Amino acid sequence: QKSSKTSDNNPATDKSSKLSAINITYVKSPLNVPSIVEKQKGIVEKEFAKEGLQINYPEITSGAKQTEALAAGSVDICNAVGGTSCILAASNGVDLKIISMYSRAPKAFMIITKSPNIKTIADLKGKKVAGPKGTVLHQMLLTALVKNNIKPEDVEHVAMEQPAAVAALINGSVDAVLAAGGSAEQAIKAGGRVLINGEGLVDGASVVAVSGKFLKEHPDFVKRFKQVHLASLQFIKDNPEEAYKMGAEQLGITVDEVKRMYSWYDFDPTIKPSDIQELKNTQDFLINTKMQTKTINIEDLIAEVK
Amino acid sequence: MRFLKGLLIPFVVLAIWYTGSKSGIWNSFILPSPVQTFETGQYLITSGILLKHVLISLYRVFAGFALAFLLAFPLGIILGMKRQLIDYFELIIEFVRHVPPLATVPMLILWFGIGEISKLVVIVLASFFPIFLNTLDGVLRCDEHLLEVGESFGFAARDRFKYIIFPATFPYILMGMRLGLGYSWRALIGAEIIAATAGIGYMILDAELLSRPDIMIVGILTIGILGTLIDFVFFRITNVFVIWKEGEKTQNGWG
Amino acid sequence: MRFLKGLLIPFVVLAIWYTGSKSGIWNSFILPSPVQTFETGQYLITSGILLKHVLISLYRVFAGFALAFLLAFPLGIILGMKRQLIDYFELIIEFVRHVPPLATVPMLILWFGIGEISKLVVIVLASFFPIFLNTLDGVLRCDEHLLEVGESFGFAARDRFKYIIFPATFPYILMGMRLGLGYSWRALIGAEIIAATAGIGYMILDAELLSRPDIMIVGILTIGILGTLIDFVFFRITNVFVIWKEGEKTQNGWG
Amino acid sequence: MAGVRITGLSKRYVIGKEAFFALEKMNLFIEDGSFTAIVGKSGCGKTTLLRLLCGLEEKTSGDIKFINRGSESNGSDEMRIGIMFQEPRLMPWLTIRENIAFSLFPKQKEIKKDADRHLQTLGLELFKDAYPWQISGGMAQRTALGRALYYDPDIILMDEPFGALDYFTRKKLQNEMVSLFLNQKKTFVFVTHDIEEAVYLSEKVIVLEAGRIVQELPVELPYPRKTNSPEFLNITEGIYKAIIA
Amino acid sequence: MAGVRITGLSKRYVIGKEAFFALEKMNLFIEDGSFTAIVGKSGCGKTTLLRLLCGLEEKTSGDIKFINRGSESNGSDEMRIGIMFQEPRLMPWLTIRENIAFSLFPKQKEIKKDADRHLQTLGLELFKDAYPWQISGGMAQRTALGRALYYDPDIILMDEPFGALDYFTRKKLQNEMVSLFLNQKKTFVFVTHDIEEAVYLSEKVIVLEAGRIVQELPVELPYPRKTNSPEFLNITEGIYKAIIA
Ligand SMILES: Nc1ncnc2c1ncn2[C@@H]1O[C@H](COP(=O)(O)OP(=O)(O)OP(=O)(O)O)[C@@H](O)[C@H]1O
Ligand SMILES: Nc1ncnc2c1ncn2[C@@H]1O[C@H](COP(=O)(O)OP(=O)(O)OP(=O)(O)O)[C@@H](O)[C@H]1O
Ligand SMILES: [Mg+2]
Ligand SMILES: [Mg+2]
Repeated sequence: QKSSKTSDNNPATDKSSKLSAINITYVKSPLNVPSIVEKQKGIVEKEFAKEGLQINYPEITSGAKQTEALAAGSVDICNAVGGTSCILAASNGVDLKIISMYSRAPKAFMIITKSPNIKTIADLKGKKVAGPKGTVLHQMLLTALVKNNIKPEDVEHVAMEQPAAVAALINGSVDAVLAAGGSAEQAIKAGGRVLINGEGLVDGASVVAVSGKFLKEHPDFVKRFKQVHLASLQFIKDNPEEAYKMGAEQLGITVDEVKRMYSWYDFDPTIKPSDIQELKNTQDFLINTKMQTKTINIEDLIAEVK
Repeated sequence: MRFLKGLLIPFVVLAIWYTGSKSGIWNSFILPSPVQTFETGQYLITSGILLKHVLISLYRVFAGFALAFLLAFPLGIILGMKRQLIDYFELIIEFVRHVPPLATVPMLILWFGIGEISKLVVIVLASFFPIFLNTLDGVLRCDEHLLEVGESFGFAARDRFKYIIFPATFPYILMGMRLGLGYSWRALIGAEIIAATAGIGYMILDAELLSRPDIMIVGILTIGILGTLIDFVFFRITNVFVIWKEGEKTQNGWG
Repeated sequence: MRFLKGLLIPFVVLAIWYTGSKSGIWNSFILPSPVQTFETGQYLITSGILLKHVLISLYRVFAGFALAFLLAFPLGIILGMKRQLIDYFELIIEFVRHVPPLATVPMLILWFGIGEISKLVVIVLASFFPIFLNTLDGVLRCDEHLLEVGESFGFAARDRFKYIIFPATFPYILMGMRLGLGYSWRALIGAEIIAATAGIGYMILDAELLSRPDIMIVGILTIGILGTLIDFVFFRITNVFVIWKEGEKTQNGWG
Repeated sequence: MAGVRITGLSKRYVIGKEAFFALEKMNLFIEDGSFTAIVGKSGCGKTTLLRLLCGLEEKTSGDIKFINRGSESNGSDEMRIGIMFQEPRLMPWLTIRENIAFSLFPKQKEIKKDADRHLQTLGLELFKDAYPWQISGGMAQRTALGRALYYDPDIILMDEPFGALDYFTRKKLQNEMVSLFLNQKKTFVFVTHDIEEAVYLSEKVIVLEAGRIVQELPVELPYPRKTNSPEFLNITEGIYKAIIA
Repeated sequence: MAGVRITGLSKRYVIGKEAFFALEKMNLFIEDGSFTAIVGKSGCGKTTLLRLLCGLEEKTSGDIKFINRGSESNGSDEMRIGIMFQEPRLMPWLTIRENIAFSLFPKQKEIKKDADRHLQTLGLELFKDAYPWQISGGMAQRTALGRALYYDPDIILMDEPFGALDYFTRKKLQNEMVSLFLNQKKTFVFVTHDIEEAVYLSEKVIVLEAGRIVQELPVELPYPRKTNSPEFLNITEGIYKAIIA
């Protein structure tokens, strides 16, 4: 009732009453149990059923495509998008606001190798490492290299998507891969060995983002959406077994695997100072690697709706 | 018998696949054994999952192909019959013909959103050109001697088309359509990259993301077999039209 | 003059693009203004970045296309001349024809690694079929009357090919080659998804990753223009071969 | 029924780098309802003349005027000109019967009885459902003739219609042609190699040589003509001489 | 030089649902170095016979044996059989000169002088660089004749080679044919509609009707023959009667 009241009074939110459908990206992997639960249980639908709001879950997994769709107005909420994608998009002029964190999972991001000769990061010198460019994984690799006093140029980073990278590792085309979630599992099952994970290197943060315009026009909706998200998290806390089972079904892995990996993830949506620092680190990484040309103010990117 | 001959090579491939998997020549994470693939396939079929994906993709393939045909066929005929128009369209069509549809996805999303339209556009982009170019080519190469017959009888343009150009160009149009339909299937992955939640292409993409090569292979097999089947049906139907062509020429599948 | 006519539509498109961007009808992030695109293009050209990408992609397009041609052309001719062989190959070729090459990328990597070979295979998969099917179709549709002339003079198979089938089928082969070359360009994105570090396809993919739509558009324009240019050159060369075909028929670009 | 007035008609062709006139400054008047035969050596321009008459070829210079019910016009809007080509030019996807009825496909829903009558006259009734590749050369030519007749044109142009026919079939069809001419009074322009045939059928024989008319010979004998009458042999002789000269 | 022995030769065709014999139980001996003419009504099976002789058509039953230097064989391995088709069948991508030399393309690097000699004889020298679509119907037929001659076969099969030619060109080429026959003693099998032509050229005239031989008439007149001699007219008359009967 509160929302309808605000919309009555505030001309800026006038359109919120006219909202008829909302598009929220649905990204289930690597282990986005909250998204899975939200969609499977229809939690968001229930919340907005009264207004007759239709909720769509387009599956757009690539971060770049999510921000494109957001810019094009085809998507209203990017639920679980990498920090790098947000910063890159914003620095190139996309009107985008981070409304909350989605997850942090440093342990879920790994460098995996099959070669017995590679025992430490230092051994990567002169080797080929495959993995997606401009992502947390990439950032992790570079951070690890710098930390070990290896010049980034001394390691050949081969840009490819995770599944392809794992195939390349198995085939012996590369010496190590950057992988997370299912792809990491796959690499390990195929004889790979975890060299390091992201702990102490990166937070592996993904965030929830909306367009600035949407935020301005429907602050109410955003607020309520965040509350619903909290409710979903609460649900998982209360019914962990059911949530794991749902995750296992949707991700095509066993409940045990879900359980084990779930412990790596921190789904607290609150944007903490450390998260802001992490985003800043990410921007530095992007600038240093020349992937980003225009520096932006990270604080401006964040719009916490309280 | 003919069909059995056709099965020879697939059978050899299967045998290699089987022995290779058995002896571990290749990694089972990327190429699972035929047995495992078969089991996964069985599960996907009996659970109805595969059917759901197939139906959606079938719809997309046919809708996209139909759209492409409705655009390409008349354009090919019109440009073929009014050659002075070719000059106007040539450059732009040539341009689009070379552009990878995948590169245009962001723009497709901008213009057409993330719904069905964008997906159909990707399929149209893939199947338009074989239909268009083969039709146009057929019309341009239509036997001048036969066209003159129509001209001498004072046929209007539409009659020249209906009674001479169309029947004479039919084999070309057919070839274009078959190529075009094939490319429609191939474009499924590209189409269903755009925010799909179902479809064989989506199933394959999703399986890749979830590292389920067995599902990927089931998807690939489904597309290949279904596409082949539909092409055969398509061809059987069209075969009827072409009886006039010197007997033996229509005997074989690619005639 | 012909060329000017062809520029009409591109010019209209440019005008719409310009006014649309100016008045902000569409999102400048996804479709940057022509001015910005032009500036980016200028930068990419003068800095030599574009050239580097173009050269690598050119190599891939031509190598892949050449490979496809070397496979498809003889196969089309052989199957067309020895029709009993068609039965053996039909099913498997039909199968592969429908499978999206993108779906096979993990398998390609497994078998061929992440080097040039995998990339070329993607291009081959894309351009093989138009060449193969148009060639085969041409041979199957080769005028029986002319073939009989060769037969009556006791021509061996290779002479029948060289002196009758090839010249008679040439227009078909040409159409197949043009379609095939077009699809080679289109396959660049798919090919350069595989661990590329350079190439126009890579440039576009990378630009998408880095949210640089202006670079993407420069890439798209480069492929479209380059592809068109090369097709024109290709066509001019081949035009020479086809003088015998009733005069006017070879006047236009798609003849 | 219609006539044609040809004045100063020329047609220039280019082969390789050399240009030449296939027809040169031709003047000819074809009377309404007349039967004109055109003879001349191979390559003298007979086919070219017919093609110009029915508008399949652009003239280089000169004038072709059609006279229809007294008024002259450039086009052939109000009347039908039918041509039977030198080659059969049958549609390979149509049966013989359909090929015969082809000219009126756009205008008729069903094939008229006429088609069957022509099949009968041309001795093709047994082959009416065959396709072009199943019939002999002479049959194909007869089919093409049937197609031209079915069109029922005002001016009928024929390019060696009996070239591929044996003596008897040819004789029979010549007589058909004469009775058609006498009954319907159409305008016939008939190209032939057979001078006897020209004299047997036509009211006027035009002798062409290298694109020019070298002789116009009226044949004033009543139909049906006797090929062994002295007058007939006389005229034939005259034409042979005209061509040799 | 070679002969042919045909025994019980039949060829069955199917059109739609009906089957019929285009040739039926034919027995014929074609002597080494002889000149045989085949006449008969349109559709009687002349072309079919030639096609069977040069192996372009499968026989339904019966036997064709080639006699080469005394020995009989089924194939035609050691000797050349050349056919001139009823239609010109020129290669549209080759010039007239190249078309004439076509048969020996696989064997000769360069086109021999022979081609130019044939161009000369056939009156095509001015058009030697033209493409088939640039020449007249009669010229195309002459080109096809030239192609058959250039091949220099032991047995030469001709299907109405002069059908599209005017009287004078025809006469000239008939005489060329006779001198070729007298000088080279090849085996000629010559299909024609023109009975006078058959008698003028051949040593034996075969009359076909509906796939059967109804008459075999030897022509025992010395070359060159006079078409108006009583013996000539006599034989011609006989053949006309045979066909009518
Ligand atoms: N491929 C075929 N299929 C069916 N019937 C055929 C085929 N070829 C020929 N015929 C039939 O065989 C018969 C003989 O044909 P053929 O061509 O030998 O006649 P012809 O004596 O050469 O006649 P013409 O003088 O008209 O050329 C005809 O009735 C024809 O319809
Ligand atoms: N399209 C063309 N291009 C160039 N020359 C041509 C073309 N058509 C015809 N000719 C030439 O024009 C001349 C006359 O040709 P036409 O076909 O009128 O002869 P014709 O009298 O019909 O001969 P025939 O009796 O052999 O059929 C020939 O020399 C021929 O080569
Ligand atoms: Mg002519
Ligand atoms: Mg015949």
